[in-house]
Amino acid sequence: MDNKPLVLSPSPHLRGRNSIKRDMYLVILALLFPTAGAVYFFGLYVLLMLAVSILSAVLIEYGAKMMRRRPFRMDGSAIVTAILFVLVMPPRSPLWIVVVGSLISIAVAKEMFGGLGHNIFNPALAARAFVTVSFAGALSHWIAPVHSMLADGVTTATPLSESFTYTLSKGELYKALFLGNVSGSAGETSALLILIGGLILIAFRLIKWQVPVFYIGTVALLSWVLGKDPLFQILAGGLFLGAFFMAADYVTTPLTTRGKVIFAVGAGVLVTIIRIYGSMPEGVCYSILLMNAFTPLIDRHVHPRVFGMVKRTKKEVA
Amino acid sequence: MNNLFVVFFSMALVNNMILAKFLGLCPFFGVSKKTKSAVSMGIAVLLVMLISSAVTWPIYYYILVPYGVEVMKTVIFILVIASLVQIIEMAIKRTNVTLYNALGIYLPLITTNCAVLGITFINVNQVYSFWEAVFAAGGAGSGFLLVLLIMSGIRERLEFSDTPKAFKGTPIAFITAMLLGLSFLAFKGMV
Amino acid sequence: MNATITVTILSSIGFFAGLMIYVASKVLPKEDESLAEAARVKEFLPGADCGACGYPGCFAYAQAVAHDKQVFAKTPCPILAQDKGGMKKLEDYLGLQAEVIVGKKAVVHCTGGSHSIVEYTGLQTCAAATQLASGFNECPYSCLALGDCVRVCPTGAMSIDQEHHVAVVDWETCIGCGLCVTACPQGLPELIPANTPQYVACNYQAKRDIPGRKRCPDGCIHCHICEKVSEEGAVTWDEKKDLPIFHVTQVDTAIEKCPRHVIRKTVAYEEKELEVVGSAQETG
Amino acid sequence: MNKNKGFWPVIFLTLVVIIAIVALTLTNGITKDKIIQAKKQAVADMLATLFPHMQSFDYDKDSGLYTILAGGEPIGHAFMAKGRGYSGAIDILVGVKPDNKSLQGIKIITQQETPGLGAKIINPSFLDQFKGVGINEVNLSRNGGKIDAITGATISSSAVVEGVKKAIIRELGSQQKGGNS
Amino acid sequence: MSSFEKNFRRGIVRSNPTFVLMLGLCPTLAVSTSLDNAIGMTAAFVFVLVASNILISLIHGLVPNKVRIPVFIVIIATLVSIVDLMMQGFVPALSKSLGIYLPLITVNCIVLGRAEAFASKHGVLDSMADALGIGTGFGLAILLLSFIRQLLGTGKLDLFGHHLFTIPGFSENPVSVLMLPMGAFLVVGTLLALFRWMGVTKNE
Amino acid sequence: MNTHVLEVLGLKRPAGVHPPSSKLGAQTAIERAPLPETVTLPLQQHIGAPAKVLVKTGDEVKVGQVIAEAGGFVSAPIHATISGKVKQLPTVASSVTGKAVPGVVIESDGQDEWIELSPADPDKLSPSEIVSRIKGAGIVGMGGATFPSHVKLSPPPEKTINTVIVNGAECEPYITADNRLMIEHPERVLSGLAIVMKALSVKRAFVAIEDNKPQAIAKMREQVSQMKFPGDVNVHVVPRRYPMGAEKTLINTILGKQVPEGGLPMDVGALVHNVATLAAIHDAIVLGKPLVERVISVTGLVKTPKNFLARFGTPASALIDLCGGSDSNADELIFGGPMMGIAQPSFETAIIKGTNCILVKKSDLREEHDCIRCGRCVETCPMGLLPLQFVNLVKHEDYDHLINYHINNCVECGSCAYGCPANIPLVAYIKVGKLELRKLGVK
Ligand SMILES: Cc1cc2nc3c(=O)[nH]c(=O)nc-3n(C[C@H](O)[C@H](O)[C@H](O)COP(=O)(O)O)c2cc1C
Ligand SMILES: Cc1cc2nc3c(=O)[nH]c(=O)nc-3n(C[C@H](O)[C@H](O)[C@H](O)COP(=O)(O)O)c2cc1C
Ligand SMILES: Cc1cc2nc3c(=O)[nH]c(=O)nc-3n(C[C@H](O)[C@H](O)[C@H](O)COP(=O)(O)O)c2cc1C
Ligand SMILES: Cc1cc2nc3c(=O)[nH]c(=O)nc-3n(C[C@H](O)[C@H](O)[C@H](O)CO)c2cc1C
Ligand code: SF4
Ligand code: SF4
Ligand code: SF4
Ligand code: SF4
Ligand code: FES
Repeated sequence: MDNKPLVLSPSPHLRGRNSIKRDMYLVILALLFPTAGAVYFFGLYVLLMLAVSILSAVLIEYGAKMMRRRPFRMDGSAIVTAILFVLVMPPRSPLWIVVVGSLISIAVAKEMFGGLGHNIFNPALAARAFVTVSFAGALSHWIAPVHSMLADGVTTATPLSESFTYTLSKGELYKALFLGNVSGSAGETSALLILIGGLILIAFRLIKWQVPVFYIGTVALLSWVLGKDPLFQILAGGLFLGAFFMAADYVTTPLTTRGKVIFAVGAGVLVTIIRIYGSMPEGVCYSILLMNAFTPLIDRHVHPRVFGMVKRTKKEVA
Repeated sequence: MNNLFVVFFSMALVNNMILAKFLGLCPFFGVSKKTKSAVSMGIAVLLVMLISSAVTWPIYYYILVPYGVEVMKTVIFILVIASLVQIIEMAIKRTNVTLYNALGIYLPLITTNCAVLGITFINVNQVYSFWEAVFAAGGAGSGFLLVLLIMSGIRERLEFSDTPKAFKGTPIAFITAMLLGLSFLAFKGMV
Repeated sequence: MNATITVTILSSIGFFAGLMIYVASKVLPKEDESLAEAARVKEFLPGADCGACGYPGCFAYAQAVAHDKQVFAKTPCPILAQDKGGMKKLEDYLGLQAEVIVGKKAVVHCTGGSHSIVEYTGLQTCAAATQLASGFNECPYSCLALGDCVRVCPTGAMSIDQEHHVAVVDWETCIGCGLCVTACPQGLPELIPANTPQYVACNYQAKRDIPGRKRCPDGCIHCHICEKVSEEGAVTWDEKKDLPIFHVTQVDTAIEKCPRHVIRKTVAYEEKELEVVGSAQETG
Repeated sequence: MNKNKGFWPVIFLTLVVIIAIVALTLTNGITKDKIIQAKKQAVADMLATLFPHMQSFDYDKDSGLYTILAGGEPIGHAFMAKGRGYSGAIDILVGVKPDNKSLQGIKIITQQETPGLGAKIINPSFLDQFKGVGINEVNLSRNGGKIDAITGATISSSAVVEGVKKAIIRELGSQQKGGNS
Repeated sequence: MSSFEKNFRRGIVRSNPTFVLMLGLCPTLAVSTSLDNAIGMTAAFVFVLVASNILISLIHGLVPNKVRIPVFIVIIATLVSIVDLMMQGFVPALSKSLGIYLPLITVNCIVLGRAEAFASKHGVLDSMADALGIGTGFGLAILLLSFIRQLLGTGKLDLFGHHLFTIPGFSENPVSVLMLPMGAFLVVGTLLALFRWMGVTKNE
Repeated sequence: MNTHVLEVLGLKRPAGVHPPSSKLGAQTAIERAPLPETVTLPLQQHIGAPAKVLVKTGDEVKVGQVIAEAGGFVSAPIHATISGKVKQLPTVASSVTGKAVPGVVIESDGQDEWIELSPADPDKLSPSEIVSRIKGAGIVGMGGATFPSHVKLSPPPEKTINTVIVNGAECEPYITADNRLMIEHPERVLSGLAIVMKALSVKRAFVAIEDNKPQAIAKMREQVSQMKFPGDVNVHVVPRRYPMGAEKTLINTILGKQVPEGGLPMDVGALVHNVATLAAIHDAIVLGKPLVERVISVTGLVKTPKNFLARFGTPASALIDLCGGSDSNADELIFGGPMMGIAQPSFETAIIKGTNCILVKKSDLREEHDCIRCGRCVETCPMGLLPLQFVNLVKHEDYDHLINYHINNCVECGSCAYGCPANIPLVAYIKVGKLELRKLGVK
């Protein structure tokens, strides 16, 4: 036993089973629910979009890493981004736009900033914002869910759009919104499926429950204060998807739980303001991007309470 | 009162000087590396904008317009701004060195900051009343400060990032500005 | 007629603007001169902010010089000192002559002879390695060759000899700033006067630990032969470290007689005396 | 004399300003008429797109109403309208037939709508719908009018329609109020 | 190389105002949505820069220190106003599309910067060379930008009302965000990195 | 249970981690290790000034004889751990800091001849006599930090200590030495506690044991009820969570008080001692024995994990051989537990006063990725720090700012690195940061 040189490594010599790969594949697992919903409601074309998105995202990441002479790792983060990008796009988006989206999300929003962990803005949402502004014309076709048992009750307009009308009772409308029987972005319509995915993330301690709760809660409360139907406001549009999957992205949100709560409340306020006063029908994407921009400032000022500092500060003040 | 608020809000967020109006870009990229200097610069710009708007408005409406020499507005406005900035700089430099180090060194840059002359032109083009002009300047200045602050926070974090070499520094700041601009689209139509 | 009025009124705005500046410059107190002087002095400095002068940066040094010119005379900026023309300019500006002092250069007291006995897998910096069992070589005083010194060296004088796994200094480019001395967790680099012809390339500090010496095939074995064969005072003994100290006297016999051949010649050995101007400041 | 001493800087600055003002006054003298003419020409060009047979026009500053003349006869009226679009104000020129009962047509003067979406309001396919529409029938079809909104750009479409409607009421419904844009 | 040539060349690549000095960004980015604007802006800018550099290098010996900046800026503003009036009179459409960015040349950091840094320390000929060089650098940069933005942002290329070129298939769905401010940031940021990558300009 | 609910609700920060406890030797009784042939005794086995050597090569020494005297107040003497002849005075690498320190090598004569011991009745000793006997016996903290015990027992007059906490948490995985000691010798531990309580005239004490050691809890409870303490002594069961045994965490868990940053337990009126230290104090006073041996677990990839009572200076290889040798996969030797223990360069490294465990294991080397800002390190840090920020700052050599992030508050517990999905060796960065900060002269 003396011949082999011993390994000299720093402590701790024991590591947990967390790994980036594990985190990302768990997110993908959670995303399977809303993704399945997207395919069920909007048809197999969504599957095509997913394939194109994932493939192009991975290839672009590979290319970027090669150009930067950095090791390429299949850590799954590009796949998460690619799936989320498809889920926030209209279900009949042209495939070339999906490729452009991958280019923006992976090449611009992620690799230009340094790759996984260094990006400031949520790549999937940055790409969505970019393509919707750029190709607004090509992306304004919304379709009704193909399997909708209630399809004749709602128009093809998305629930938050001005032209949305419905002939259902309120209760039926809520049910349609909760199950996902309305038109909208591919993966955002079914609050139920997103909730299942979100609970998986919470159960594996990947995200903090505070983020979705404060985000959705703020929207409900503020909408109610401003005289809107709070239940409708939280179920319609992409709020659930944003709250569970995007406002909880590690990289682009604050580090501490208190910071995350500030982020969530800020995003909630912004969504409501954008929906009510802005010309955008929906504000989830922009609210998260805006709060992403504030994240470094939040992190700078919101630190955990340092052990043993409570008394010190009081003394210093006195 | 309500209208004043709208003018302020519109200038700060919707028509943000940097992201929507393309004014004051040089200091935006030049002075946003550190939060401390960004805040100082932002405050200095805000102050100069307020004072310049308050001074140029009466000059325009009580001198230039009555004599029909609106064409002189560029010359007169910039003369007033340049002199003002110089006086303020001198005053700070000689009375309070700490304040000068924190704020004063940015003052000379402000003379050549398009945002300041820009806001006086905007006041004239939009036919703002005196108070509207002042609130517009306050909004524009606050919007400038806000975006500068956000940018500096981001750039401080990017310091620690593995940004590709060719993108380090200003190029990635431009890319960030693009994404920031996209996010600020959220405020579109809100006035 | 109308034109005259407008011209008058508008130029009075110009006049008023000028007047305000004038009044302001008269009314306000005078500005602090020393800051401006420091800024002027700084113009002459190399701007490397290396701290070799003993001040945190070039501007701090400039302030000190502006405050008291003798600071420059006594401890001229060591980097500027390498540049005769630049030196002259600042001397002329300040109207004085800087003292000519023999500068210092760094040497690394290790031959790299000790081998690694474990597989080190921690952070690849010397500082991190010393946090675990004095690094990973058999000799606990040895150079770890992970280059902390290389990273801090402002002129690129320090490099790692990949063959021998030891840091080496290029005296032509070393400016004697001493940053490597502070950076090295093993305490291997040392600043010595630039006219010293030789140094001992070992840092094994055990007193008479002869068996321990087997750990390195090259290292000093504390035999004192160099001291014995050299003239009185040419070699002194560092009792604390149990190692010889060489001075400006050239000790050829010692170099020859050293059983481990661990006394290394410097550039000054060949050139007899290197003409260097520099700082006498002790650094580190 | 030391150029930095005493009152000289003030005098110098004043002199420079005087020279500047004189230079500008001279330039202004040269360009003044040109500019006025250029502005008039621009208006004429603008009006001519709606009234191809126009020969000259009159402008009433108080009401903001242009009267289009051909051979001395009025062949229609025009006025400016403003709508609040998706991303800011939309300036519209509205032309009405001489009887003031129906539209000659409209033209978008400035707009910042989203390209590919709201910006389609400048396309003939949208604008041509306004030709000959009665002044009381200007409305989006979903509100019972004759104008079909651009799909996906309801905000921009209705901004144009509402702007035109408001201007019609202002200019024709009760012509006493003056305003300009 | 004559000093004229040296001063002229410097502004084009080594001290390119847009890509190296990062000055005068506002007009560059704001009006680079079409080639027309770029050309108009360059013309106005070069005129102001050259004329002010010449004037300032002529009088800098006389200018008292205290009012240096106000004097320089009044001279520049006058020149700008003259250009502005001329454009309004003779090319009204261009004047309209340049909007407030034309009078804002007054405070363009490059103009005052050159006045301060160069013209006030050099002779007339060198100052002129410097101005021409910087002006050319500015012109090239803004033309490049507007070329890229117009081509990719609209899918076609127009010059003073003449249609030059359409990318088939692309013009229905151009990257219209490039015509917005964000697009300019993206293009400039990418170009900056590209120039560094190619070694034209230095890394930070 | 209650705290667990709060933690799940996120209302209480569940600092710390739950590594698998792997207490392999928990059921193996302590075994006396045979005398080694030679011992290597570094002259610095404690925090503070190194001891000064008193012997020369060739000197004959007996067990318990002082071979090096304390080099200052914060220092401790070193005693010979076997009888025999001083063979060499070499330089050895400290198994804690790795720094080269002087050492003494003694060759055994096989006799195990002791010096004359001077037992005493603690009830008859004054507090100062107790402290000076503890000092003379060379007792240092055996929980790992090796801080000289007599210093802890001599608080400055302005501080009052009102609670003694007996640290039997043993929160690190694998280690079983304290557990066995509490099961087999509860009376020595509690007698030591009584002595300490007397020395400081403290009336209250807690024996803290993690809830995964039911046997030890039962034994200690039984012993507490048998002994008649003048004060109030309680066995306090603490939840199993690493680093429960760190004294600041322990004080906070039991007393609900936070030791101020940069402060000492005595600032909140507490004194924490490891169970082994207390047993050694009992031996020193009641039996008059200086500190020459300790209970040590040898565990991990050895054939049969065991607990030994071994003399200081015994090479690790000798103890590993007693366990039937190590697995051929093993390529890492650690003194201490897997979380805070220190990797040793050679199997010949000798155990010292602070070595509570010899862990043989297979290295688990992982490629370091970039931080993905998951916040786990922040969440698990028991000291409420931002560990990832230390990494950023150290990587960019921005050492000045480390102090703003309270780097010196870090106890190097390794919780942050344990859970980091990017496999960043955070503790290594932190150590470098602290080193550089010391260089800058910041305390
Ligand atoms: C980036 C973006 C740009 C848009 N631009 C416009 C626009 O210029 N004009 C417009 O009317 N709607 C625009 N919309 C769509 C509106 O937000 C809204 O969905 C639409 O006007 C509702 O009308 P619809 O019932 O025809 O869908 C845009 C949407 C997005 C996301
Ligand atoms: C520099 C230093 C000074 C100390 N001084 C005292 C002291 O005066 N009194 C005391 O009770 N403990 C003192 N301690 C010991 C600590 O309270 C603590 O028990 C020791 O550092 C080991 O704890 P740990 O293993 O949790 O790190 C000191 C420790 C250090 C490092
Ligand atoms: C992260 C960490 C974990 C610790 N775990 C234990 C432990 O499980 N048991 C223990 O007795 N001491 C442990 N210690 C040491 C204690 O903090 C403290 O130093 C010791 O209990 C003091 O007693 P001593 O001076 O008798 O050694 C730990 C220290 C740290 C920093
Ligand atoms: C909980 C969680 C949420 C994530 N959410 C997103 C997301 O909203 N958008 C995205 O592009 N990537 C997301 N990712 C993937 C990854 O973090 C992201 O690509 C990084 O921002 C890239 O640096 C997520 C990952 C995790 C673990
Ligand atoms: S760091 Fe060392 S080798 Fe480099 S210049 Fe300074 S003294 Fe010389
Ligand atoms: S000399 Fe010191 S710092 Fe340099 S490589 Fe060797 S051990 Fe590292
Ligand atoms: S920062 Fe220090 S105290 Fe906090 S978890 Fe990491 S090692 Fe432990
Ligand atoms: S645990 Fe690791 S990846 Fe997560 S924030 Fe901390 S350092 Fe970064
Ligand atoms: S051109 Fe420099 S700030 Fe606008």
